[in-house]
Amino acid sequence: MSERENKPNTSNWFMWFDVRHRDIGDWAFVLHRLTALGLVLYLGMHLIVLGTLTLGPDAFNSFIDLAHNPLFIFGELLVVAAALYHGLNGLRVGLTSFGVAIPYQKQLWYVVMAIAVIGSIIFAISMFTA
Amino acid sequence: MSKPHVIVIGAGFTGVATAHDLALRGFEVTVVERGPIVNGTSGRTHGLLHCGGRYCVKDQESAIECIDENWILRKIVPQVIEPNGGMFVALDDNDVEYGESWTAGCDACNIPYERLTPKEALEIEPNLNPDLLLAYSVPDGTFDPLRLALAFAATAKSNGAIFRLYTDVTELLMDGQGTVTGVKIWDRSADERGELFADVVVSATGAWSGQIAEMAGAYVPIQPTPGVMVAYDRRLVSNVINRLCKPSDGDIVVPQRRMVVVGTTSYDVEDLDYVPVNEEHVQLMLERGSELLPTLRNTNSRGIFVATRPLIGAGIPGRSVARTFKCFDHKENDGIDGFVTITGGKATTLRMMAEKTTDMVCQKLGVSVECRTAEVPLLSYRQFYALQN
Amino acid sequence: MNNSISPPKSGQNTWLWLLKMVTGLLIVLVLSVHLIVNHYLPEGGLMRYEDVIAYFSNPLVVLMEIVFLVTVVPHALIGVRSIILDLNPSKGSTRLINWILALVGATAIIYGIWLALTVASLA
Amino acid sequence: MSTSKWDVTFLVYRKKGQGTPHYDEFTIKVNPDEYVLDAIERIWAYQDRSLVFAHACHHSTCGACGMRVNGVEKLTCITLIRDVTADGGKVKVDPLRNFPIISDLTVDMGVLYTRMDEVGHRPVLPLSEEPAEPGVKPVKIAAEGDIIRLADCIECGLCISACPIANTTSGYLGPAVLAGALQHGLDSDQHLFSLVEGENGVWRCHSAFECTEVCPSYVEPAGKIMELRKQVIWKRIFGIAK
Repeated sequence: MSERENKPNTSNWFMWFDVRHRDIGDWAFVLHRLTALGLVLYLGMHLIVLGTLTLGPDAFNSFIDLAHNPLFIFGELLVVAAALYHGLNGLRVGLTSFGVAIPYQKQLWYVVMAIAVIGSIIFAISMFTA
Repeated sequence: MSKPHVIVIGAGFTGVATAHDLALRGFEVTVVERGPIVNGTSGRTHGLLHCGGRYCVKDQESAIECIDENWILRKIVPQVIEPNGGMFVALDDNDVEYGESWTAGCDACNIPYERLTPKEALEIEPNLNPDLLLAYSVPDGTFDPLRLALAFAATAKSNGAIFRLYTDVTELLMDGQGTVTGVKIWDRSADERGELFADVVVSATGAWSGQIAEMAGAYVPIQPTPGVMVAYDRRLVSNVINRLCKPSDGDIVVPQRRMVVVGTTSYDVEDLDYVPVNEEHVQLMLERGSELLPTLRNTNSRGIFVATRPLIGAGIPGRSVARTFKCFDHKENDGIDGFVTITGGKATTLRMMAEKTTDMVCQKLGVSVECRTAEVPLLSYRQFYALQN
Repeated sequence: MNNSISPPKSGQNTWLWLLKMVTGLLIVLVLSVHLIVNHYLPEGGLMRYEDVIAYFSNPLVVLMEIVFLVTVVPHALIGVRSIILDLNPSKGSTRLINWILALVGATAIIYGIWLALTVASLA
Repeated sequence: MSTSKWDVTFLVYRKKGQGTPHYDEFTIKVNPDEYVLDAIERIWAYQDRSLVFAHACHHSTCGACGMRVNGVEKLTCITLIRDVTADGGKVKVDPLRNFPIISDLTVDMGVLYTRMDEVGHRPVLPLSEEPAEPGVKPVKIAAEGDIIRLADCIECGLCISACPIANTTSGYLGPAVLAGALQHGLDSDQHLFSLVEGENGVWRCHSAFECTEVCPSYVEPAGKIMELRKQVIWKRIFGIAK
């Protein structure tokens, strides 16, 4: 195949997240990717923080005290919401990838969103009232 | 000795086929087209690969051209053809009566046909009007308009032809002694102007050939005749369906992918560059089309479009003009050398039109090479884009 | 015919994708347990140092945490790889990225297992 | 059907040679039941002869006139003006994404066409392989075998333009091409299997379903990509695609 001098007018990576004019499948994809990046970041931090366990009680407990800050709890809530969405939408992607329910991918996404939102609210209540 | 250079104006069916023939016969070819491939009339055809049956009563010359070229195209470019066949269907006594002269015409033009009883016809095409009286099967077909032209253009390109798309011819260059020596061009994609020189300029601009000829002070008796076509969103038939009657409005149904296209009408027009849809004709297509296929009324129209046929002969109303083509050497009529016009004809006869045009170019330049386009299979139409100029 | 696209080695892309699907499914299951066990069984949600140490004295918990670790790390890194691939890296950088991600993954898993076993041994 | 005319302003993407891209505004009178392509053709005919746009069949069989209308990929020849704006409204027309721009609204679809050839997509095929009405058994002409029809895919490039992955990855074969590869199935040809499974094949799809969303010609590429995935996995595990 001859390489064309003329470059395709593709966009930069941040255009992935531009959902203007796009449809539900694309929103699902964008959210999936955003939550993936967030969760990877969290996973790294989670592992590092747990490392303080080996430094003795003071190191770990001072971190746990910090974690009672409402802002921190809000951050944790975001992680839970992201994980919920990513997991549920992952099931949707998995199902459709094996040919199941492809014509209903939009409806499936509504179900995913409904469960993710309700789940997040339940978590929020239990986290902030704990 | 360098090869003679021929400029072809227009990348419609005739233009690309002529470019192919010229390139195959060893000419250097440049095609100048103001739009994309099949920008004008050619793109907007219903895609009927004629067997000639439509013309075999009144215009046997065209009918013979059609059936001959039909067989050739099936052979050299099967990649763009639905070769399923067609039917001529009689719905009333007038049609049946017309059938007698029609079969005689088919015999005279060597068009194979087979008589079908209504039952047989309905078995093949269950959506036909069940009240049909009789039908004849014929070797009609459907082609994809863009891809038919691309296949010719791709093959021409592989033999060295250069395509200048989105490039207007703004003027014909003359040497002051009545010879066309080239064209002034305006490449709109880069917004650049320039000149191209050639030994012969061929105008393959169909309905626009009168305008191009005028640039040289020459005359072409052309009668641009638009017709309305409507594409419906269900493929109701596998074969082309023709009404068994004198050619008139809305008497052809052409299947294509998941659609059927019903055509066509005929009216007069002033400005060729934008022809508005005649709304009454759209309604007429549905009425006439649903006489052949009653279920057409349960479909939605998907696209409504107009194509302007280049009919030869000024001042004669559309339908009665012969559908054959004509090649003009403007030296004979207008005293202008180096300039040839090919116009008229139909998509089905594109290859033959190209052959005659190239013969004329050869004769003008004193070259003698045989035409081989009837034997040479065309490249994949996709190669048009893959090949670089 | 086309040299710009090289044939895949031994189905690498297919197996990676399947692995992402399988680990994804496992994570959904294990994470539910992980979340509930870690944060909702103990009173007051977050555990203090002493609670964690006591909790890790149960070998089943250690096993569960390790299973979680070895599913989530490959899943995450395969995902990161596919995002990076979408950024149109050259052939050479793709190979480099594969190595880096494999290294990061191995490190994370070894570190995680060491951490789990160390915490378990503190009890 | 004939209603009163609308005044519609078309914001048209313009680019010439190495010049800077910009938008030009054209306000014209339209019949709301005309197609967007009709308006563009009229802008060329009566307002700006330098406008470059591709089109051919005007009834959705050729795939030449794909553009982005208000950001969404459309075959402009079958997109009613009524469906994309209102009287006094605006319509923004851009060229397709993810292809090199030739000029204004025209893009170079060479890569798509070349790849379609590479996966051996047949432009005509027996009706039994692509039934015109899904679920309806095609009629057969005795002794003549199958009816041959033009394939569904018209290579318009809308799916490539809508695909978020093609948006950053020019190497990705793209929805139309992968869907085209399914025509033969993966058991036929090792090269085809390599393409489909390779770096730029089915595993690059991230299920955004935009291709199916914009496809004007019943191809539903996303579903075909998923089917291909199944075949790839089957072939890897059991050695045979189906």
